[in-house]
Amino acid sequence: MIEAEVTTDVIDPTEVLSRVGDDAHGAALLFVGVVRDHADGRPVTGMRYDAYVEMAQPELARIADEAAARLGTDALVVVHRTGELDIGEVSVAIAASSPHRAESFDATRYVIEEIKKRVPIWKKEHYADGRDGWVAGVVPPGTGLSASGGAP
Amino acid sequence: MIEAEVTTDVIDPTEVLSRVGDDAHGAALLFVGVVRDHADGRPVTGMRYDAYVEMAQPELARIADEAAARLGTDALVVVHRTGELDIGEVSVAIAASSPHRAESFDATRYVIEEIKKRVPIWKKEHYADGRDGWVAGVVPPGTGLSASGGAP
Amino acid sequence: MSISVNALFFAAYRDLVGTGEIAVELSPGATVGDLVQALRARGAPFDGLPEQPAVAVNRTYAFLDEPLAADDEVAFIPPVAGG
Amino acid sequence: MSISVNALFFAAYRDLVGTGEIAVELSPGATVGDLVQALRARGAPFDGLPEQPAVAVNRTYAFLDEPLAADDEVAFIPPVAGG
Repeated sequence: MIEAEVTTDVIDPTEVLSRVGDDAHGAALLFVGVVRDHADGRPVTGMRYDAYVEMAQPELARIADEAAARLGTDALVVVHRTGELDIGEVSVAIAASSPHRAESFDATRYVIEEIKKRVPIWKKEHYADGRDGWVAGVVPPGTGLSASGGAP
Repeated sequence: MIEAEVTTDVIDPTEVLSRVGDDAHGAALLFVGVVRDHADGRPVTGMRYDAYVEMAQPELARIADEAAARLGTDALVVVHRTGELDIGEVSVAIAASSPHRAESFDATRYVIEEIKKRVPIWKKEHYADGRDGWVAGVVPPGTGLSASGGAP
Repeated sequence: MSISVNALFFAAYRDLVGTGEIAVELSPGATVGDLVQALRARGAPFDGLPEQPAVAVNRTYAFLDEPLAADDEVAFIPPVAGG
Repeated sequence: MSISVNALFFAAYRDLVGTGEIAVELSPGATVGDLVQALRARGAPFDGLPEQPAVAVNRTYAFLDEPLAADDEVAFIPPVAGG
């Protein structure tokens, strides 16, 4: 069971974890990403997550499918939230379970790393001084000049 | 906050996770070890965990302290259960949180790997055919012939 | 004869151009790179877009030499920062 | 003059020797290895213990050449399998 969601609803990590697990599985892993109160030493009061939802949703599903196929887990759920989040609120939860622990660790880690590289989601930090700013991100692979390196 | 426990009580992973986390932490990780219904293809109906509790408890605490010191997290909780467990029951839960995700992943993984190498806990599998057997384990480091390799 | 494509802007790019979506007329056979050039040629604020932005065409990442067809959805994707 | 140490047996070793704990008299200056030899010399079931078992002395893992003192707690530790 592989599930991927982009949602504006509050994420309950326990509920996400409860969706994986199986009598044949000896390990389960839950990763929780949370809005923290600082960024590079600067106090942060909240975060806005924007997404290109129509693309973020299938991209997240693709990542989950890749993790399952490459890393050998058939129980993986990833939920990413968008909208305005307060400090301590959950932005992303990823749960996996597997017969042995390595697959769950690897699959969960793969999903969060790929999210950060490829899923069209952006965040704007709200600073304590009233300003805000987009968080510096990562240019997704498969974009820019063509693979052959020629000019467009 | 670093906590390590060996307990005969049922483990609630959500409660373990709730003990970590901090406004300055952007990541939390929860590993859950569960009794599974098979071992090397043989059906298993339950598992008994025995421990040398007076040593397992401090050894678990040492592992947690090492994870904190080496891998840079100051929020780590590990709880290991002993006694008779049914399929699907939680044998161990490890939670960590940290400003960034790498520390939580690394600390959690370190703790489960070291538990399996060093903590004096043993498990006896109950098979579907009514037999049972001790699970093959790992010889802890720092034992056997002396470090110099001489005979005792 | 020209084709019309839909350009979408997100996050910092949306803040920059002041809108999330505009239709752009291009010559048949135009590529993503041609679309970028056409937009930047409009001057401010569009000339603030990068010369080689990341884009997705119809919700799949694409290189700048990708040819466009009528009604394609071309999203300008600032560096992503999910998680 | 002799010293008495407490030998503890867990898991498979406990099943083997049929008890969790016995007191053993040893000569002063005896090592963990001497304790193992003394136990195995008792014959069955103690000769089923390994010649070089893992042990912990006073709840810390120890090599077989570790010298013992009166009232030491020497645990025979089968290969561990926690988690």
